[in-house]
Amino acid sequence: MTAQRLSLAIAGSGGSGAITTGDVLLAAAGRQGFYGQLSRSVGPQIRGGESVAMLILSDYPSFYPTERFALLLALDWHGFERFLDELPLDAHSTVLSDPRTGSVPEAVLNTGATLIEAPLMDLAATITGGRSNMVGAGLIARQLGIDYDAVQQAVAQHLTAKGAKVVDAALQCLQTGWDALTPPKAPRLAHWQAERGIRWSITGNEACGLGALRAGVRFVAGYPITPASDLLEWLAAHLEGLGGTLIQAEDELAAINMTIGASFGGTPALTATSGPGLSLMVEGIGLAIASETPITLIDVTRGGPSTGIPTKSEQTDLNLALYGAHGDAPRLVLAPFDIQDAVFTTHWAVCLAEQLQSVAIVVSDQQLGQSKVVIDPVSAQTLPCTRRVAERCDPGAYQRYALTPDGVSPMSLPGTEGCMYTADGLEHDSSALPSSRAQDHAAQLKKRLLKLLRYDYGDAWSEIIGSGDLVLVTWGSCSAAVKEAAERLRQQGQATRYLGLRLLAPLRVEACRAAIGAAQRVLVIEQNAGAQAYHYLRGQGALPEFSESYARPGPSPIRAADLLAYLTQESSHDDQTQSKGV
Amino acid sequence: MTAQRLSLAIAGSGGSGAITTGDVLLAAAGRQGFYGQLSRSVGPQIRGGESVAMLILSDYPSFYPTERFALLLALDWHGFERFLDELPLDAHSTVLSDPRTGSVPEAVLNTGATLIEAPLMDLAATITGGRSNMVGAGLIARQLGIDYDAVQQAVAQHLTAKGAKVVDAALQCLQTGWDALTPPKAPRLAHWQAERGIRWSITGNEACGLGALRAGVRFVAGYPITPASDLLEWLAAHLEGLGGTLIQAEDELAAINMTIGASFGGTPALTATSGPGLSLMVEGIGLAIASETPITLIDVTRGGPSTGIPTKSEQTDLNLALYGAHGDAPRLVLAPFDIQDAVFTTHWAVCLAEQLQSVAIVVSDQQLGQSKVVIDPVSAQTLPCTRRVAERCDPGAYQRYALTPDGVSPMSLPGTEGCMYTADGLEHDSSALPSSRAQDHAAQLKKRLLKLLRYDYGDAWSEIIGSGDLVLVTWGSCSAAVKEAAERLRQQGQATRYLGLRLLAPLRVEACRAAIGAAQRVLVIEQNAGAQAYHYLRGQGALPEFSESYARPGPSPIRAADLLAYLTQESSHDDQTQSKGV
Amino acid sequence: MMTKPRAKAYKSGIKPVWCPGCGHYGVLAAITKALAWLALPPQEVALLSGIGCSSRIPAYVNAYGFHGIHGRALPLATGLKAARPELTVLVAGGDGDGYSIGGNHFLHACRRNLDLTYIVMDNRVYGMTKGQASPTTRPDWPSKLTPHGTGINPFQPLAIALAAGAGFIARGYSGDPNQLAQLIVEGIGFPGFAFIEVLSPCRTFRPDQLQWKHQVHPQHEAPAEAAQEAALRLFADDGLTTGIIYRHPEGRHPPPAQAQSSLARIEAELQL
Amino acid sequence: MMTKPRAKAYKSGIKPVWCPGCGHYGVLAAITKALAWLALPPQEVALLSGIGCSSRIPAYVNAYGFHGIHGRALPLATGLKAARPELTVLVAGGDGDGYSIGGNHFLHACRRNLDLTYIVMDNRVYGMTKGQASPTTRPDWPSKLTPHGTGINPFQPLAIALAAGAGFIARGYSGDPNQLAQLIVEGIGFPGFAFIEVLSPCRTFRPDQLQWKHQVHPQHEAPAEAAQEAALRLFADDGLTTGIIYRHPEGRHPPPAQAQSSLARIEAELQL
Ligand SMILES: Cc1ncc(C[n+]2csc(CCOP(=O)(O)OP(=O)(O)O)c2C)c(N)n1
Ligand SMILES: Cc1ncc(C[n+]2csc(CCOP(=O)(O)OP(=O)(O)O)c2C)c(N)n1
Ligand code: SF4
Ligand code: SF4
Ligand SMILES: [Mg+2]
Ligand SMILES: [Mg+2]
Repeated sequence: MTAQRLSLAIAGSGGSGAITTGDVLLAAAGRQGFYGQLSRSVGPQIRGGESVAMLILSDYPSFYPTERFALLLALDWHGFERFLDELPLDAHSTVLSDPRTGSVPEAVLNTGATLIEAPLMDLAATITGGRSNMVGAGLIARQLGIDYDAVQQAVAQHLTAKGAKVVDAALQCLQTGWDALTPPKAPRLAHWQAERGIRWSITGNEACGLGALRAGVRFVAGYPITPASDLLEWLAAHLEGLGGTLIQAEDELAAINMTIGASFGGTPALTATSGPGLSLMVEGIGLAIASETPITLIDVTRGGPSTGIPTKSEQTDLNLALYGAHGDAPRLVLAPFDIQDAVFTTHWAVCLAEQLQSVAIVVSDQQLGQSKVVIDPVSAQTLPCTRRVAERCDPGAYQRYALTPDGVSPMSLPGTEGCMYTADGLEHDSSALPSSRAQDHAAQLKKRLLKLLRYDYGDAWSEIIGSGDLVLVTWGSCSAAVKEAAERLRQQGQATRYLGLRLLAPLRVEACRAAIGAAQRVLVIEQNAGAQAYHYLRGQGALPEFSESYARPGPSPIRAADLLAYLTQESSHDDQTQSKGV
Repeated sequence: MTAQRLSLAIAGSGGSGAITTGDVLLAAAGRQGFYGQLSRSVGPQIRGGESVAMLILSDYPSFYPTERFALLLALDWHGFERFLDELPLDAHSTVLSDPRTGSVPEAVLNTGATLIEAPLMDLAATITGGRSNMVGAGLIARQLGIDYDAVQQAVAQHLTAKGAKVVDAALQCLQTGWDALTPPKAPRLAHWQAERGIRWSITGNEACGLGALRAGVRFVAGYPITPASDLLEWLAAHLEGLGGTLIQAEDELAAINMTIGASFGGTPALTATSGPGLSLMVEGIGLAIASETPITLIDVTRGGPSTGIPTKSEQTDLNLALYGAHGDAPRLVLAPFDIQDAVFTTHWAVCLAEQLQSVAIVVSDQQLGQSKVVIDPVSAQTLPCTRRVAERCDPGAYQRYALTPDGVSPMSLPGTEGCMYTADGLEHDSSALPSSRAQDHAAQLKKRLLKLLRYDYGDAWSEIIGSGDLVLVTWGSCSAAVKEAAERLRQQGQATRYLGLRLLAPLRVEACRAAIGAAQRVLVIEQNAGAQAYHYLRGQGALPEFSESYARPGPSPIRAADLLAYLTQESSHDDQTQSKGV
Repeated sequence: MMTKPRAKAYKSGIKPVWCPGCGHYGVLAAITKALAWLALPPQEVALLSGIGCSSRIPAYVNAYGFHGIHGRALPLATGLKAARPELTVLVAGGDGDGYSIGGNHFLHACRRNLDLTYIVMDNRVYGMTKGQASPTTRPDWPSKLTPHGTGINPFQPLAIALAAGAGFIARGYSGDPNQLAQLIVEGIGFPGFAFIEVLSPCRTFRPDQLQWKHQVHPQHEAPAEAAQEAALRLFADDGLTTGIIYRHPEGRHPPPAQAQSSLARIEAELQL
Repeated sequence: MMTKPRAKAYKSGIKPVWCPGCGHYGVLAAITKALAWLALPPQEVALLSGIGCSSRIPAYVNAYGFHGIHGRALPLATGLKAARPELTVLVAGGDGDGYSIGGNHFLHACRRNLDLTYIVMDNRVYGMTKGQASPTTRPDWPSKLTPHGTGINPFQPLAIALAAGAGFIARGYSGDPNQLAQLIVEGIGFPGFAFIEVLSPCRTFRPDQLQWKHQVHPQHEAPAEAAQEAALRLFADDGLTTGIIYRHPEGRHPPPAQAQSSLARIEAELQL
């Protein structure tokens, strides 16, 4: 692969339009055939605080966390120190800033990056309604080697809702920026291999939404919460055209019970939330599992515990996704690897819930959910996705919770004559009557577990790349960095296998052990403080004794270079971020 | 030990007074110097359905689940088939029944038990207001060899609230039953070694309540739920005399937040619930942990998941107690071994919460909570139990979440001048200001974990008896059966260690491994379907690879004989109830 | 001509767990009478509940049922009704279930005004958990959990429903299953959220409620049609008046018309 | 003679995260003015909140504070007040926090009638989560989550508070911090649960609310003392009347006297 990629950031204070600049550049690069990702980071102000747009542009769709930003455009330096951790710069970086907006922060100077002054405000001032961010967009577009047409179209499309005047001023600024460039010795995209084609521009939250719609979800209930609200909002915009319904519930307790009620009626149903909402849904999860009413729940994880860090990413809800409910309540837990995969994983999750009449929890996160990527269209998979229903019953003989060989019992839907029953969260016998007898309890517990264990999940439970003595195990949005690390290790001559787990529960223990094989070293990588997956995998017997954990809390991403550093330097095992063995 | 014990059961339909008979016999035996336990089981009717009183009487206080009932008194046979699983009888058992109340059920006949007809109703009919259960009490008391005085006092005390007439009739019945006995070849207590002394009659729920009061709990909020309501009710009766307050909350979400609010004010505070309520409290648990506000939560576990089996016991909430909360939220989880230990364990739990400014969850269960025992008085332990408070602060310099060597920061209480701060569930820096920076997040996560890990828990984390190649690991109310099994194994010449875990989190991993030592065989025993403790202990690295699980759901208790059977017969490993390794 | 079905056809035949003499039997009778009166096909009816003695009722009715979790019957029903608007959806539960733990959903179901019929079997006590005070218990009623009584004023379900925007508000008595059946028929007929509070004695923990049979009295006026008038009545009410207190003349607003789309169109929107 | 403290002494000095022009600044001003007027020692005051832009307020006030979880400020405050009755306990939050997810606690706090002052900063939107409809949003206001509007009638906080038994009900406007401060002073002085609804515009997501300054109008009558009268006023109200709408003449009933006991006595009871 002669793949190349470039990372750049645009920073600015409230109203500076940094994010718009990033958005326009992403779309323009996409139109020209590149792939890309836009993530954003914002300060604590509710609105109008400082923000940074972080862009990855590349000629192949892989968006592992950036280790060095090649280019930083500072529309101003207000509140910039907040983002220092998130924007690694070094002596090979180029920093463009407007001298009018004050002096470059010490910390930026210390990186040794090349500084270039760009009189953005002065240039913008020459245009009525002109804004420096669009001047910056022109300047950077040209610098990178993006076609003028592409960026012009992107600007026009992005701002069209604001009216012709605004578009006009923006385009003039763009031109001004474009013309002003005296090409400095900064990075360009120009020589890259870009193939034009149909591309999608999609966020991870939208990708989950699309997967859900493809799987037939037609009822959604939810309560706003960052960073899941935009997933619900996307569904609100698109459900009704498909004949579906979305209800904004009064709280998450209501949301999950509405979801269960709709599914009891036969409609594939979903709810989405983040940590605090997931905590509130725990009792409902148990009801859906006990009553065998299929639902899907998407958790767009943010920093925890409690209110935590609402706008930033962490993989810290795994334990709750696995264990959230009193009693023995086995469920499906899945995690997408990246935005593209979120379409498939959510689609699959809904289908598994429907087929197994259980709860499927999709663990996404803020980074995955709120980043926007430009990628190839994600084609729809054909997956078995129908609920087993009872269409006819002998009078009085319907057994809602019949003990079948695969543990799945035909579910009758309201409207079906003669198949009436009462769904129940009380323990029951096979005919749905409450029972507290040990043998009924044991039989129903076994049924609810075995239906999950006996299902044939095929190969989709994981993603495996390469093979070797070293196995890097991970899940969710850490996958991109881990894949990249494995690739670099292989290039360095270290035979390495990447093992990404898409299906976390029920865990494919044997398959996992087989995938690890006779590895000499196994490292489990995840972005949380408690090494949640590591302990879970060990507890299930899926890991060899000598396995190590690389777990670090958010919000900073785990980068490929961090992993390489950890793996190559044997000595420094900080007990906080990594634990070897126990 | 020349210890002896005897188990008997009294069964009857609604209003037959079976439980009263059991209560009276327990008290009478206690007055005479014996120890004992009364458990009860009831049918599904809300009130007045069939019920069984199950009694253990012994000359030493150990109440492992009965493997064979020596004596069954059937006041009538109504609905008796429901209890068959719970009342093992065999050819050595004696069954007393009234021929008037219908014929003996087939299943009882099949046990080969000796049947004795007792004309209870006819005898009761000779007395105005006479009831057959009291005739039965007299008959059994004499049969067992309990002094007439003791049983007479017990009846009088038990019925005193119902008025002199009722007491009078009851005493006449008692006498009639006593006189009617033609001693059959049935078991007696007569030859046992009983030493009279001060005894307590106490349920497990009361024991938890007492431990909490001893530890200084003076605020309780809760919402009724079986089988935790009577714990709350006992506290309601006793708190106010100590200057404390109990609030009946509108729901469990409110209950836990009230508890947090009271503790923020400096009052040691507690809530109690069962599974469904625990599920609802999960968000509050996270808040208390993140804001470092100490609280204690008692979960009196019932059969799960969901509404499950509300009146019966299971050890099935361990996962939720350990992992309930989104985000990394380390907490204390403790479980008492038996009713006597519930006093100490709850006392200790509250003290740990106070000292470590964290959440302590005490996992009790229905069997432990609602059984009543006659035991020696439980003396109070002196435990370090004070919250570290800030009494004086430099103006503007108070750091609520200061990073101290032991991770515990002085907490200022409202009313303290100059030490004002805002407690927060948002991630914060050491001065309690919200922060989303990676370094503050990492530091506070570390602080909240390390304060738990670094504390010196001494020896109380576990209970260890014996040593040997075989180690039986357990927790909570399974302990009695496991201890008994270990004792029998030792008697059979098999060197066996019993390891009961009182402190489940933070798990004393090193100490656990040391206690297991070089064992050849390790079995983890618990009453749930998912082998929750087993997987947890494995995940934490506390068990050798070859460890086995013996996990079986409720409501039938795990009996010592079941364990012996499992351990001695190598062959039949049913995948449902036991799993060897994984 | 079809003959009307009998109430018995709407009983499932399962023996209730209730105590002998419990008021909830009367509610069961009334529901089955109402369904028979309306001759609804059992499979087109769903009865959803929470947890409590009262909430056991779905299993005793010959219809689809869901015995959910404590306090969440209304959201469960909301989801079902929104997804399957053609079904007749009834919701039932107790005063603890509906007014204590479920209070928030009660408020918002009244506002949301879906076409549900909500029957609360109010015995002013928690029967199932053996006799604690509920929101409607009078302040001086002692229980083990509140030995001096709660000391707080009872919850006024009808006034709350009115303030929360319910369009149909009635009170029945389980000792008069015929009148109650009539209220349920009217409630099902009302095109929007219908709230029916039922005085349903708990024989076991509130034997004093057996007096209700001497105390309840029908409302003499026609149902109020204006919220202000209903408020006047309710703020002066003794809590034992039966009948339809308030019926909004219009009921529910129809939902807005929906645009047509397709997955292909949605995917096309994702194209750059 | 002591001089009264200044409002500024009750500001913590921490810069709010709020947008420029947000109504919540006015509420902050009013709370600090009220505390200054009453000259309460800051350490005797606790301000507890839930989650939302509004709920960030505790950190900005120089007092003890607790920024709890979404919707649970009232139970937090209930626990604190019950355990430490000598403290002045204020509770603050938004319309989403208090009326949507927190609706049940609102009902029961009104009933329970502890001596708390509850200030709801109502902007008829979820500010913090970027502009969804709240219970008080009018039915036709479109948001991304409810593109055609919610289609349901707004929640009436004052009528609900009245029906739920609150003894002090007032409405203020954040654009008039002096009047609002006065209401808070009265609320703190009221011996029981005092509910103060504050119209507090969200500049960012509800710029239309800037019109409130032309629309709010003080109530001319004295506060109603009878619930029925208050109900009449509230059912006719346009939602923009400011002042104390209702004040129960008595306030809160004192808790019953408590018997004395000791651990030793409790243990003695356990003896057989
Ligand atoms: C989350 C949760 N909390 C508590 C309970 C225990 N519980 C079961 S029924 C009930 C109250 C029932 O009272 P009510 O709704 O009035 O019904 P009734 O039994 O009086 O008919 C309670 C508190 C539960 N099942 N779930
Ligand atoms: C359990 C839970 N659900 C959802 C959220 C997300 N959330 C944060 S603030 C908020 C609403 C805030 O609205 P409001 O209370 O009106 O305050 P405002 O921001 O308008 O002042 C929501 C839904 C959360 N933090 N916790
Ligand atoms: S306890 Fe009360 S409500 Fe429950 S079944 Fe018995 S009488 Fe009815
Ligand atoms: S979003 Fe609205 S409520 Fe929140 S701070 Fe901004 S103006 Fe205020
Ligand atoms: Mg009730
Ligand atoms: Mg708001």
